Amino acid sequence: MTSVMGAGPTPMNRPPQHGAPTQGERPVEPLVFEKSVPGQRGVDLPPLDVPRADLPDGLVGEPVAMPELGQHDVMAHYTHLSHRNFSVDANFYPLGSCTMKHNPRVNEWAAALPGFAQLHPLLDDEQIQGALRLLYETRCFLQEISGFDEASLQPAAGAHGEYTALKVIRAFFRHHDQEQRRIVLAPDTAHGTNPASCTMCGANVVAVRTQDGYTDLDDLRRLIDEHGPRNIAALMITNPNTSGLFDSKVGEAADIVHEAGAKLYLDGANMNAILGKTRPADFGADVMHFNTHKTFSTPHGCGGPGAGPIACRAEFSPFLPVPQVMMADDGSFYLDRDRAQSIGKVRSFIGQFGVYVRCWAYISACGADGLTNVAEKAVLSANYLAARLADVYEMPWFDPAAGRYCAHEFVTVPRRLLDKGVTLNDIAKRMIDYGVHPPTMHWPVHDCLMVEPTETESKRTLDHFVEVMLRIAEEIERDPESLGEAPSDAPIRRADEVAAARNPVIVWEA
Amino acid sequence: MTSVMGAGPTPMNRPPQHGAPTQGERPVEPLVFEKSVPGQRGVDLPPLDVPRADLPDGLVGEPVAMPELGQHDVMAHYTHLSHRNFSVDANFYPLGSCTMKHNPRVNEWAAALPGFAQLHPLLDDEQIQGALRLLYETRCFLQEISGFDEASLQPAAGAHGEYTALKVIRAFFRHHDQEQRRIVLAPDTAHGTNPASCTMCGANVVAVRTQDGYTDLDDLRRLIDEHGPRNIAALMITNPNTSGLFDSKVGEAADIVHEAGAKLYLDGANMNAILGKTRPADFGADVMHFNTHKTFSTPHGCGGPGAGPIACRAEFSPFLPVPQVMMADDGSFYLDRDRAQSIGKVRSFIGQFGVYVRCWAYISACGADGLTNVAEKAVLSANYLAARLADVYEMPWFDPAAGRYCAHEFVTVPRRLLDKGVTLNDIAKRMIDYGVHPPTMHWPVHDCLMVEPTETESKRTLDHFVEVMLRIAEEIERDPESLGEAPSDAPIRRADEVAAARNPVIVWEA
Amino acid sequence: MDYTQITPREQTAMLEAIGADNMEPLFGAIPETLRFRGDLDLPPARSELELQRDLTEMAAHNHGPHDMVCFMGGGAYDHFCPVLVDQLIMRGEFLTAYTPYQAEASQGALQAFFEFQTQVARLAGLDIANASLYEGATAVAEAVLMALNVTGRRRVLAAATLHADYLAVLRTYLSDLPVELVELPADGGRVAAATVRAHMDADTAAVVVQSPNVWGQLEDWSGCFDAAHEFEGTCAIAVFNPIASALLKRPGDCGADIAAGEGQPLGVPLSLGGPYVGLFAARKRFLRKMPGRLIGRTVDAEGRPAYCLTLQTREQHIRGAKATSNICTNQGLLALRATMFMTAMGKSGLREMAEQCYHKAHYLAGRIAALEGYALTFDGPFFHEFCVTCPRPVTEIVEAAKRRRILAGIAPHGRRMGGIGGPNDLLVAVTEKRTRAEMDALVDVLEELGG
Amino acid sequence: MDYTQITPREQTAMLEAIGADNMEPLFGAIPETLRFRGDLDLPPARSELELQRDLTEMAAHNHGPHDMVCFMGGGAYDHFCPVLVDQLIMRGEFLTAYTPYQAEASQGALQAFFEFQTQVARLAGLDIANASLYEGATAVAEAVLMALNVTGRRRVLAAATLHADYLAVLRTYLSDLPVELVELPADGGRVAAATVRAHMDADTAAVVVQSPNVWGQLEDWSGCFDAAHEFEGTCAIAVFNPIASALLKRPGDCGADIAAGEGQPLGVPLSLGGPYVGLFAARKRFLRKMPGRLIGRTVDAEGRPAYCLTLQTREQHIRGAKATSNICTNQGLLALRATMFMTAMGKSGLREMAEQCYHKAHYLAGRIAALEGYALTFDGPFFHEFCVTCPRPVTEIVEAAKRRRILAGIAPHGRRMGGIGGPNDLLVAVTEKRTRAEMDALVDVLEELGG
Ligand SMILES: Cc1ncc(COP(=O)(O)O)c(C=O)c1O
Ligand SMILES: Cc1ncc(COP(=O)(O)O)c(C=O)c1O
Repeated sequence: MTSVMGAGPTPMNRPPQHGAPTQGERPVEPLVFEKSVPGQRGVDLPPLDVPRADLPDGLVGEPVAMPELGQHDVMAHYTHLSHRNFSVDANFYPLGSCTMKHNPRVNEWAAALPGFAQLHPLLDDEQIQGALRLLYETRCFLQEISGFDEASLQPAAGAHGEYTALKVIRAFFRHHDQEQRRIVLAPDTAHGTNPASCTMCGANVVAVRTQDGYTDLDDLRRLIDEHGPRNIAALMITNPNTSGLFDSKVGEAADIVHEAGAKLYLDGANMNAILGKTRPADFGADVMHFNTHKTFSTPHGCGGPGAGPIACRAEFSPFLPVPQVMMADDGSFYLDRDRAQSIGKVRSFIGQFGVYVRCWAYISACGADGLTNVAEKAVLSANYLAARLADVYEMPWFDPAAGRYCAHEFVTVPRRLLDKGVTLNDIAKRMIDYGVHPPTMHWPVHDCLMVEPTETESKRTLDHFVEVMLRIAEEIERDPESLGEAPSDAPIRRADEVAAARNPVIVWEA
Repeated sequence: MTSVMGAGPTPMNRPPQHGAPTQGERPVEPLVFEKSVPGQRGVDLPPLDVPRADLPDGLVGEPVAMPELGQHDVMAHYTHLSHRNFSVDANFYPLGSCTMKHNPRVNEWAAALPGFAQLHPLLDDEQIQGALRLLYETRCFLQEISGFDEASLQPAAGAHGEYTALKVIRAFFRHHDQEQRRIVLAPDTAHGTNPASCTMCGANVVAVRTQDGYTDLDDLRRLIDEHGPRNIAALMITNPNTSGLFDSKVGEAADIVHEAGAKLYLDGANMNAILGKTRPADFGADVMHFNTHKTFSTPHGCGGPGAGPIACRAEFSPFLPVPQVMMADDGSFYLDRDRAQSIGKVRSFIGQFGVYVRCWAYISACGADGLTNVAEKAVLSANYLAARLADVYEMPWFDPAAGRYCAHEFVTVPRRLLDKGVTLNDIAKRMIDYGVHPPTMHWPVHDCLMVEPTETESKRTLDHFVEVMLRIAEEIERDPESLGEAPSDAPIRRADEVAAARNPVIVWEA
Repeated sequence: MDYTQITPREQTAMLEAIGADNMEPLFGAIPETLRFRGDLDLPPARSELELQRDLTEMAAHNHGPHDMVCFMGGGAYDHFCPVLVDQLIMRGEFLTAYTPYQAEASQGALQAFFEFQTQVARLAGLDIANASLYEGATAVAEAVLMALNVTGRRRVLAAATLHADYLAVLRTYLSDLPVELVELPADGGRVAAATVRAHMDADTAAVVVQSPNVWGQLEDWSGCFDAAHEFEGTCAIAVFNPIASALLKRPGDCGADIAAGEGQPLGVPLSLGGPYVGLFAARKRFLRKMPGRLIGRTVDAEGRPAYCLTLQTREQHIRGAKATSNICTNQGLLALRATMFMTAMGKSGLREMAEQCYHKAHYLAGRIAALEGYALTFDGPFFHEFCVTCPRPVTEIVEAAKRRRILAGIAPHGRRMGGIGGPNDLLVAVTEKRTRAEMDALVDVLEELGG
Repeated sequence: MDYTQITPREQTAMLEAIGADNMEPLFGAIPETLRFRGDLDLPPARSELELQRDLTEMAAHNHGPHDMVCFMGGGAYDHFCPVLVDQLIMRGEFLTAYTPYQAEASQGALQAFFEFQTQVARLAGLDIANASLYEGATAVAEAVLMALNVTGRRRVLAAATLHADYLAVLRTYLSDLPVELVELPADGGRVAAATVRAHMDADTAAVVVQSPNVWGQLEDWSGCFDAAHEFEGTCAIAVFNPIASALLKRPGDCGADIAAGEGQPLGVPLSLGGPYVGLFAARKRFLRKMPGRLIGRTVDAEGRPAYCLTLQTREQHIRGAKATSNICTNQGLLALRATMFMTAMGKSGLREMAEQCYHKAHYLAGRIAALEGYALTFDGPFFHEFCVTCPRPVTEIVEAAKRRRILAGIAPHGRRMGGIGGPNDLLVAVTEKRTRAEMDALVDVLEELGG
């Protein structure tokens, strides 16, 4: 890029280059299996210091064909792979709905402390008082932030939180002799996990129409009528919703749902936009999940681990999964495993403990004012980007002049650019050439980009992104076909995803 | 590269790419000072919990103009810089004389243990028994490996070891009323630190001719005669020498030197080639230094830290620098700071402790057989590369048919290729395009490359290097001018080093 | 420190670009009645130094395998992990990336996951594997759901010797579905093939057997799965331990159709039970019914090998309510960790690790069984964990060992293991990390309390 | 494990390519008489797990700031360092690279060192700085050597209040050279400008004054250096502490020509005294006489900013015996560490750190001075370290504090500090890490032993 652009925030981490560029060839990193040399080994073990026992007759197998690499080649291999990956650390990563914020390294340090990382999950409560305190305080933090009375740290991710919460809601209704409440309503823009979670607990999901980005309350009323109020278990919403808008009518929606005797479930994926500004319990939700890997900065790790703790009103308390972390009257902590009405266990042991260490550290670093500032800067950054790009990238629901702002993310359907003959994919892949990770695509509507900058990027980075997007728009004006070639400066050219699905190769066969 | 080449060992760590490749522009990473935004800050401190004291009149300065960056931008900045650096982890790095071997990560883990990394240097000996044991054992290891009676861990690097050892030799002679021994002989191919170290301790260095890569013993005799045996302090040699050859006549050289009443100093930079195969004390040396960052795998860290411990015969013991780590009769360890004849201190505190943790771990991992295998594989790898390349890259001193092998490294003066109109620099810079770090250049002779593969590279990597070198040779045959453009696939094109020296800019000024 | 970077002056400029006078309008969509106007009741913000202090302090209030000798297992094992794995996994390019939706920007993660899938499939002895599930218990539950889905049947037979938590989670997962879960009773710590046969019928979707099982005993997978397959289409689900697979016959070798298990032994820190990583492998015919992410190998526009997410039409974000699972975020970083671990240990390293577990466990079992008053609870073959019946309540033994800084094992009698054992039962696990001296020290403790 | 990767089969193939039957010919140049044919007497090779065990065990036999409260200074200080520095510095691209000889393959290191040079020059208040020397003492010695070299004179005045090790090293470095080293006596813990003046002559190459000095006292740099400059050409050498520079007047502000110092306070672990990093800055006119590596900013063939090693003709590998220093390998990784530390703390962070050191040290000094029997040994200004004269031998006090897990300070009476103080003197350092409660606990110990 020119010096102005080059002076941008993620200007370049062009690394050690390999290959023969004059031939226009791009090197390939072979698989560990291809690099394998019989007899090599990366790490050794101490000599066996006990006699060998007889191996059990008929039960012994052949050594498994794992790779055979020396230690240096192992280091080199995964170092090379790391160089073939975009990340928050090295790239602007505005993946909408995913809240790709900065991951403080002190949190990693904490989770790796031997006194945390090396605890066996079946230790006695008295041996893990420090860990239980951390879990208990995290539980309290989440209750305070959500305004709810109770929280459970069991679920392993957001989708698992949805599932757990729906189980809890069903248990609640069963307990109240309303087992027939099997229908869950969810907007047609809901995240895919919402309906999928319903299915997994035997609920039937029915889509509510959205209009202008918002849940259509008339349709909601209509559907409740149609299916019968007594059959509705819950409405699952996301707020701010998946169009990046805070739904002002959420209170009304809650009333409608409650009138039907059903519950309002909040998918808390977008909590980053409202921390300290409004609390789910205050706007009428009954149960929710958090995504710690979004809101509370636990690293995304190429797709997990996250955690999906749920929070809820007291009425659901008896039904929460076991174990629950508790404080005893003497100030000590324990795991309550005996809860007669509990839905039971939703995973082994006691949850994503290592993730909660990071979550605790993050919330503790921010404090109340910090969390509020997080929401403000997240919303500010998204609106700033939207305002600077709206002339070129159309945004159906963003109109500051009319007082219509976005929350922490915005959606653009760049129709004018697409009409020049490029695809949304072309635009996304071109962003890769500029070192920017493409936003979320085609959701909540077709042909859209959903852009979430988060609060931890500097203005310099945001400005750089604007320049990149404007430059891509210019390129489309000038030479739309060239975008079909993108990316031209990535480890690979465009991957053939159609071929991958047509003839799936899921494991390596030499 | 083609799939064969791409299947090489360091095929590609092309990373997140930034910039606008279609314009052929390459992004620039601004300095932290350029990224600075007033008011930003990367890390916070606890609130001050004591009253403020008056600041001293007239002594207080203005805040210093350090960069101002938020935490995320700090992470991004140095992550980007790391992507602009070749390393052993990601690249073949056959830098001759530098022994760029694999750096085991367990050694880093060890050095970072709080019980090592957080020790204050002025703690009492009884508080640091573990650390002193480690130092004492390291001292013993080095004595055993060299065959010497004594070792000192004080010197901070190889050059510092040379300096320290020369001081010790001078103190020895002073003690024996031979202060006039001020002349140090060294081959004309000696590493630059050898003469520079002589100067620093007030010795005069005189160059001995080398012939066919070896020290010319006739010239040695002549010079001793010329300057008078009683004025000679030492002969400084490197063996295997800086031409990558073990000098078979080292015993004879030792005899000549000893006959003159002088001492034989061994620059141990090339110990990797002879570990367990021959010991400096056995071949007549009196004093030597090790480079832990070469032979014992302490990481090179972009140029240090290393350590340059010295080993010597018992006669030098009284003169070694303080402190010396000792074992008491009761098996406890202590630092001996009272040595009347010691040359004194050569650095503050007690040396490069953290480096010795790694050194100890490395030697402990290898054991005796391992160290011998290190030497064997280092020598095997160098000879293999030499044999495969010798047809195309001429090697003055390598002729296996005549029984002339190299040690752990070899020197090529690729005269035929240079005669096609390329410079040595062109060849070196072209290697960068192939992901290989260029070898040492123009030393020990002009227009040479000195290639040291080390023992930790796989055959796959060695073969890949051969292909790269042959390919470059082909390119030179085909189109020598194109090499003048190299590197074409690095973060920058060729740096203008002449301009840098003509108009030196050593610090940033906005 | 809240890690934001925008200064007040920049905020002003940004608001100007937006056309807002201050921050309030940006939150204008939140009706005033719903606004939270108080201060969240959280502890004051902590600086990094305070975090370091407080977390060090909290960690110091925990005791476990880091400062005691660990013979605890029960589904989470204290294995060796080379330092290079810990260091590689901290690289920001892995730590701070997300699901590799954009293939061209994520080849590193994709290739590593493809390696993971291959390694897991090989350890399971099956054709294919996915890129991870949450952990062992949910992996088993997902396997059962897949079997139900594939067969359209309504009955599931699960060995009573499954890990207590796995059984509990399975109960939860099936509880709101029109499915019957039948527990296969054990006999002498194992489920007999005949028992499976006795419970089979044409509506049986799956038979689930874990080996080593909750008692550490090796089940007769082949026998049980043969019995299952007497009804065509029934899915034989093996719950497996990946370290055991490096030595013993693997699920696929014994006729399993699906294998699920806990990946924690593959270099994942114990970390009080999570985050771990669920392993999931199956025969090829299940490909389009698999839960979770699948990475496929393909080519790029120039024919170079490339990796990408594939068969996403199975997944929630495309298929919604009809998806094969609701899983989205999985356990990527742990899968990467396991990949690096398996690569670093390699073929012979994993084998040796498994052998050492076996020999050491048998050494200790032999010594304990020879003590007066102690006996092995079961007499079947075992891998690295075994149950001992002690001459007195196991709580006393555990307490006595604690005083010598030994974690003697797990009491399967307790709530944490589902209360499956007797009060005098002690479940002891031995990994390659344990030394003979450590084992002898445990024997000494037992001996003192014996007789 | 010796970390080699070549298998026996590969070795055979390689020998064949070389044309050797076995390994012996490759070592044929070593005469048989010189061959070592025995086995090195070293402990048996240790596996990684054994290394982990044994090193953990050795580390457990050490006690210091990691498990006690540290008031020790004396040239090495227990400062805070953010975790991100520890993690970035472990990136293999930095850890496993060497001196950036090849600019195009080393822009990362070069740019970081250029940032380091700029930061160090700014902290010193001088024009230029190099890319590091070994540590503080040799940096001071190199400064003196440079002054001798530049001036061609033969006399050096060094304050007796220099850190004892720095003086000792200086003595070593000058001992074989035709140079006179004169120690400037102190008065009340500081060197008076008049003392400098009294010792000056036309053959004086350099005047070396450290502030804060070995007693923690702030010297009158301006006065001393003015006195030095009364003879034209004499080099005023300031030995400085980089944290103090963030608050107090810097060497350059006080007339220094050269500044040298220990960079350990800038995020470098105490690590029992090393590896540390020597700081070296000077006025522009010394550019071509500087020891050590210098990174220059230049352009590449397309005009883009680029960095490279420059003025290498000063260095040993070009200039040999005439080089400005013999240094080759320096302290690269520690310089990178310091760079990251300074960038992360930033302008306000470094200032606040320095202020906290100052205020906390003065709080503690005030509290101790108020105790019966205790008095500050000197009455000059100080930064974060001060000397207390105690009512009894300081060894007793140090021992008593140890029992409370407090490292009370350093006894300057002892050999380790050159025996400069009285038996009842205690040197106490306070960094931003110390809390009021920790300081009050030390005061309690002193109080109990006082009176
Ligand atoms: C709106 C929304 N809901 C639910 C989820 C699922 O959360 P998880 O991926 O943690 O299972 C996501 C994650 O992307 C989401 O964006
Ligand atoms: C032969 C030789 N001698 C001495 C040295 C100097 O060692 P150091 O860089 O550790 O000071 C080197 C380093 O490159 C060398 O190669």
